[in-house]
Amino acid sequence: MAWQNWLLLLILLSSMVPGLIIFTLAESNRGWRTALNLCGAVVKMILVLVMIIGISQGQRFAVALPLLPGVDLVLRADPLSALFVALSSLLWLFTTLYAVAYLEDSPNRSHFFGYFSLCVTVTIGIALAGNLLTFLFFFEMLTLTTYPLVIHRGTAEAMAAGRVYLLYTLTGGLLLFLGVVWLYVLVGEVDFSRQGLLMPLLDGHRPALIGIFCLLISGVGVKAALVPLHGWLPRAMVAPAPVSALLHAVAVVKAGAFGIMRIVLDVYGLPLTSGLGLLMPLMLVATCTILYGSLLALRQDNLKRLLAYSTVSQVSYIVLGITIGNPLAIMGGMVHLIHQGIMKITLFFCAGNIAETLGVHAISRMNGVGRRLPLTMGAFTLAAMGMIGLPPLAGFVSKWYLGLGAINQGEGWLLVVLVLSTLLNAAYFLPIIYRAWFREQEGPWPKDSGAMGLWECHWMLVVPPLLTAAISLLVGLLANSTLSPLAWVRFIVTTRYEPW
Amino acid sequence: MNLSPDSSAWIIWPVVVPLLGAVVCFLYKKKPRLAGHFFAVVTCGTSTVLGWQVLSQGVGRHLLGGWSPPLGISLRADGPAALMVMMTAVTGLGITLYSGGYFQSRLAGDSQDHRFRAQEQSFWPLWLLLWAALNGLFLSGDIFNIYISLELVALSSVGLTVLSGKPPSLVAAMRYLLVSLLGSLTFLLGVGFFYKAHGTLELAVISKALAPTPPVIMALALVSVGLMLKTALFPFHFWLPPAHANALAPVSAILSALVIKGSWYLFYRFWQGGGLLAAVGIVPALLGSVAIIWGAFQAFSQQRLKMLVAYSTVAQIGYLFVAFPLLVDSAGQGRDALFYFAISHSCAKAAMFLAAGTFFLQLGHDRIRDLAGVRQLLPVSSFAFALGGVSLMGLPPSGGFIAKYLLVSKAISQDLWWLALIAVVGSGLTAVYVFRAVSSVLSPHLLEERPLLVVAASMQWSALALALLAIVLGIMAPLPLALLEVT
Amino acid sequence: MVVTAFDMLLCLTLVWLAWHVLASRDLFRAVVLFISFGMLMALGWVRLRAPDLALAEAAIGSGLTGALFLSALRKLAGTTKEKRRLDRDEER
Amino acid sequence: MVNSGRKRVSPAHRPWLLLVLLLLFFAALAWVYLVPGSVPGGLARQVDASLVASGVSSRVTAVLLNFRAYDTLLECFILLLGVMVVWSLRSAGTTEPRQPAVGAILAALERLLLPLMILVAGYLLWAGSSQAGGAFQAGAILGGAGVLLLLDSSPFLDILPKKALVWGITLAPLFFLAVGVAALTQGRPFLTYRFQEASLVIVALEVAAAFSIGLCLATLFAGRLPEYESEPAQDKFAAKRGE
Amino acid sequence: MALSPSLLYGLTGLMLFVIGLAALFTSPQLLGKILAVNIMASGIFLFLITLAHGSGTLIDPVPQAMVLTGIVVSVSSTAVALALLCRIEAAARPPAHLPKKKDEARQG
Repeated sequence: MAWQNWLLLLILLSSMVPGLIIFTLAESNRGWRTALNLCGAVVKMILVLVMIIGISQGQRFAVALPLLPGVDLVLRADPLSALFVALSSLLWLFTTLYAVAYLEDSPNRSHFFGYFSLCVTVTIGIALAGNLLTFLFFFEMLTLTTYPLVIHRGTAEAMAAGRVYLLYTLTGGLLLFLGVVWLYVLVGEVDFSRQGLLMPLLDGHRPALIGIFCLLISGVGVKAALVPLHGWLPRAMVAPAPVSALLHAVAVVKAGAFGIMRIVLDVYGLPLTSGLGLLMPLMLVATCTILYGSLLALRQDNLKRLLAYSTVSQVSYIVLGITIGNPLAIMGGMVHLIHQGIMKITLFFCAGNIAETLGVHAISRMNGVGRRLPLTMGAFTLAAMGMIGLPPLAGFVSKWYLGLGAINQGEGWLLVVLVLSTLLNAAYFLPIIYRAWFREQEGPWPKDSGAMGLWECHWMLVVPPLLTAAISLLVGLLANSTLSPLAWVRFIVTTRYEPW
Repeated sequence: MNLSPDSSAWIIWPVVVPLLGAVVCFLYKKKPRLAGHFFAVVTCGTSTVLGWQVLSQGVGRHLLGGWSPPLGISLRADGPAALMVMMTAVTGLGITLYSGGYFQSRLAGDSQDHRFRAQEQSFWPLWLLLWAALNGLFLSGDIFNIYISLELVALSSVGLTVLSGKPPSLVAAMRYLLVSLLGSLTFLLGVGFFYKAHGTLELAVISKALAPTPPVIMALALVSVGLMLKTALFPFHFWLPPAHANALAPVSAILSALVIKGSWYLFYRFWQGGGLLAAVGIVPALLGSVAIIWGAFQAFSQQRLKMLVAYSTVAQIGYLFVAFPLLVDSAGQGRDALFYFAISHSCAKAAMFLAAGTFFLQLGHDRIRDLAGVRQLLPVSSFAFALGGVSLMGLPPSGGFIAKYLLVSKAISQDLWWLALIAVVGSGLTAVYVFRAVSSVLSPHLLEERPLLVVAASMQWSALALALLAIVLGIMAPLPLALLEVT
Repeated sequence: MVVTAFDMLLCLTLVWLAWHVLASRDLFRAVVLFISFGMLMALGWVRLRAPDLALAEAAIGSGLTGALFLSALRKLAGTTKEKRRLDRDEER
Repeated sequence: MVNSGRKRVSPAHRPWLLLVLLLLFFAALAWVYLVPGSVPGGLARQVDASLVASGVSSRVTAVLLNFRAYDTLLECFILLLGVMVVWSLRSAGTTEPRQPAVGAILAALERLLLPLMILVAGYLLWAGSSQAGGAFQAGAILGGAGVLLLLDSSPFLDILPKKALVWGITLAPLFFLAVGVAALTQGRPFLTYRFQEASLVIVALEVAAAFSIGLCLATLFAGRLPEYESEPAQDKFAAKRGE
Repeated sequence: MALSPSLLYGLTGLMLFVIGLAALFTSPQLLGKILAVNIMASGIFLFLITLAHGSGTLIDPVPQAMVLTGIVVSVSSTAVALALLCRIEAAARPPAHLPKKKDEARQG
């Protein structure tokens, strides 16, 4: 096997092996645990960089393992998977840093970091999956590895949230499973690299194709938190902040959105999907989700719940971009995968900081937080502005391309949706920012861990959000440079999805 | 009589070695554990040789006494048989290692020295004898010989069940014994009708020539009912949960992982010919479907972990039967699904019962509600339990996933939608009850109770090894499937 | 070979005995009937030209099994008697 | 199956339903049994054809100890298994006081019968190779003799050294295995006898089987594991309280 | 069809099997159930033996050998069942020394 093949396995192993070792470490063995985590994250970053450079130079990375006669487990790195891999591994690095400080004194850290690493491994697996069965394989594993993280606190509320999470995701998994198997029975191996595989079935198997599509989309839609399958996401907020960050920005929700991309773009292909008349319903679901999520976010007083509903809304931009179905819109959707991840993780880091340092969870108690935690709130503000879509931040870029695509496609009404959603975003984010910076503090904080030297709190809690906020600024400012996510997305779209 | 040199001795060794081991353990009471381990390892080795021979050289036949059937008895080692022998060997080795630690821990931790020692002295010969009988069952090519092997299996299982000596286990064992005897006798009557119809006891001839004449149908019905009784297929499942749940930890694992597979395998053997499958294959499938649903509901409503796992066996037995209509065509995927369910259930269930037994030994109870926090005490066992659960649920990567995939895809390709749905719904229900237990086991509570004794490391790690094997089966399917192809 | 009256009688007696063995509430009576059932079975084996079996049945099927049942019965009677005694004790 | 612990459901009409079902079942069995079909005729001819090669002239013995000797081997193990289970049940249970229940008549009978029984057993064993009789019957008679002794509360099983008893019980299984493995080591299938040795081996097997079967049957009847006779009886209750 | 003795005995055997089956389900006592199993076994043995008379005058020794084996198997399982039964009864019996303790308590 050439090194290209090993590379993908190494990328998986670089987080899996540390994870497995961490399970065996004693609780008190903080040094080794942190070192292993960070080493794994850095090594993974380097490997991913190598891979991305390789892909841009036209190298092929693939490895296959026979699973069953006629069915292989395939890992393959195409530009789209590289996009997701890059996002996951970068954010994993930050989240690890953050989590080390965040969980400083809480119990069961070995378990936490073990599952954390496995979770990232599985997410990378989803990204690198080369066919539908491999995708399913890792997609189901994601449920298993995130469940212990969701119930990490072990409170009754956390256990209940875990149950709801399982109920939703496992049911989704079963639907997805049924769809995948059905499709495999119809056509055999469903490889992502074979475009137009299902086209010949359009005549004879129309109902079957529609049925399979519904099964597949509802299966991954649960994780992508499409309305009405989103119920688990706000509840899962009871998990520790790094877990929320992971669920929303890196792994679960993103895996769902990524899955929808794969299914619509690679399995069915846009021509077939629109030929079956399925793009429009999906687009409607996405718009509903965008508006509904924002509306619900308006009503929340708990900061993390607000962020959760915001995620519900924002992730559907990705779906919307795909379903508009024109290259510009696809670019907007795809790049939002990255942009939303970076911004949302910043917001969760900040929310975690506020909760951890000051014990503040409710928005109504946030008056004056900006004075006490200026850096944190600065990052928060930047990310929130990005979410709203203020130029030149990341969110603006996504929305711009979505809008352009919608106009090009002749779906002008979508602009109304976009504007409406932007207004809603502003309506729930701006009050927070206003309270934090411009209102006076009311009474003492529920607790205050105190400043640490130069920093307003533990430096490892502040640096990650600052970095991600900076990145969200940079990707917006430098969107037109050759190194930006947008450039990569343009590369993907022009090489794969333009021709049709 | 054929006296030319015979090169098929490898077929009989997996039967002879544990038989010999049973006698040695029976005679050598001073260190039965040592002898037990030794013979278990050797049996495992000979079983591996058998598997390897079948894989590399194809079907083997051993004519006992040099007499060829129908006069004599032949052993036949083909792919399915070899796979079952291998399954027994691997699971059996894990259980053996666990048992060593189990008895050691109990002897070290309690003053009930004499009672535990007696238990252990009885355990090893019975277990090895059971192992031999199972191997004999898998390999036997003669239906009367199968009857005797079935009786050996039944009696030694009962002997193992009563070892714990507690009244509930005694009553359960009695019920088990009576059901087993009823099953054996029904089977024997069927054997009689087969002999009347075909004039031979050779299984290969009988299962090939399943012409639907009245005696054959009656014989097949009797044999099937007898075997269903022994396998505890719904509605014959009533005896299983108390018997499996109240036994000693390694015994529960043996019964649930291995013993029911013996009679199930025979059921497959009798039906594999396919002639009657198209007509009545639906019957075991329907019973299996009900078993899946019913067992899952029962498992969910249990308060004790071992009862939950035992009812899960009832449900999983349903899976072993639900795929019978898929055996009709010769493509073999239905068979693959069946056997994959069997082997992955064997590893997973053994791991779960062993882990549950460790919890029980450590805490003195297995109430699911009060298990929260056991993870801190027994991290490895808890992990093993959870991994076993993953395989039962059919989530990737696990043997259960492969089996579910094979089953559902075969069902869809034959347009048996209800079957595919049952399998999917069943695995959802499995997830519900498995997570009920797993969330308790893995919950990060702090445990208040003090551990009763120190459990041996081998108890924890053998369970984990079996659970990991159930997981590994999910990515090395080509090997067992290649073995199954040898027929 | 033709069916003789003896065969008829024997078969009827066997069925009759079996019925009474199993219908009898008195276990001791049932066991005694079972032993005689075994003896008659041995006769049946002879009629069916299976003297080997007749011997085995007489010795094992009826003799030993019967002895096993009788001894079990005795032990059970012992336990029930003791139980009754203990119950009485408790009532007092 | 076991009624204890199960509710009795309406005992008034259940038996009738059951009766009807069972009668139907019997009718089905009888019909299938009586339906004339092609009768393949069993294996009588094959047995006769190979009888000379088997080394014995009794056809049943030939089947039991040569053609289907593997069955007989497993059967010996079933007896051994029975002893194991009974012993394990008894060892953990209480020990019953032995009650000498038989009087003078039986003692007289015993004096008369015992030698006779042993004689008959020997005869059966010897006769087995050519006519009715053989290891099982002889073993059964021996077992019966043992039971008689036990009934008279003869402690012969206790007097017998434990080792001897255990070895005696395992004699037949071990011998069978040895014969089988010997064949394997000489490159023949399991339990194959060379023609010139067949009679001898079969007779030896028969003697061993008769002996072991007799001992097993007597032990099954006695039920006790001698070793635990002296154990204190409250052991079990102590265990119970501990639970 | 003329009823030959072997058929007669075969039917008897089947009848015994069915009677045993009935008793196995209905018998209220465990000992009765064990007896029922034995009767069922006897019935099957009778049925098996009649198969030896299937064709002509030659008697097939294989069913005879089967029954012989079956008898031994049956006695072995009966012994186990009875030992188990005694054990269950013994376990259900209250421990012999507990009432004594009660007496002591009463005195004290």
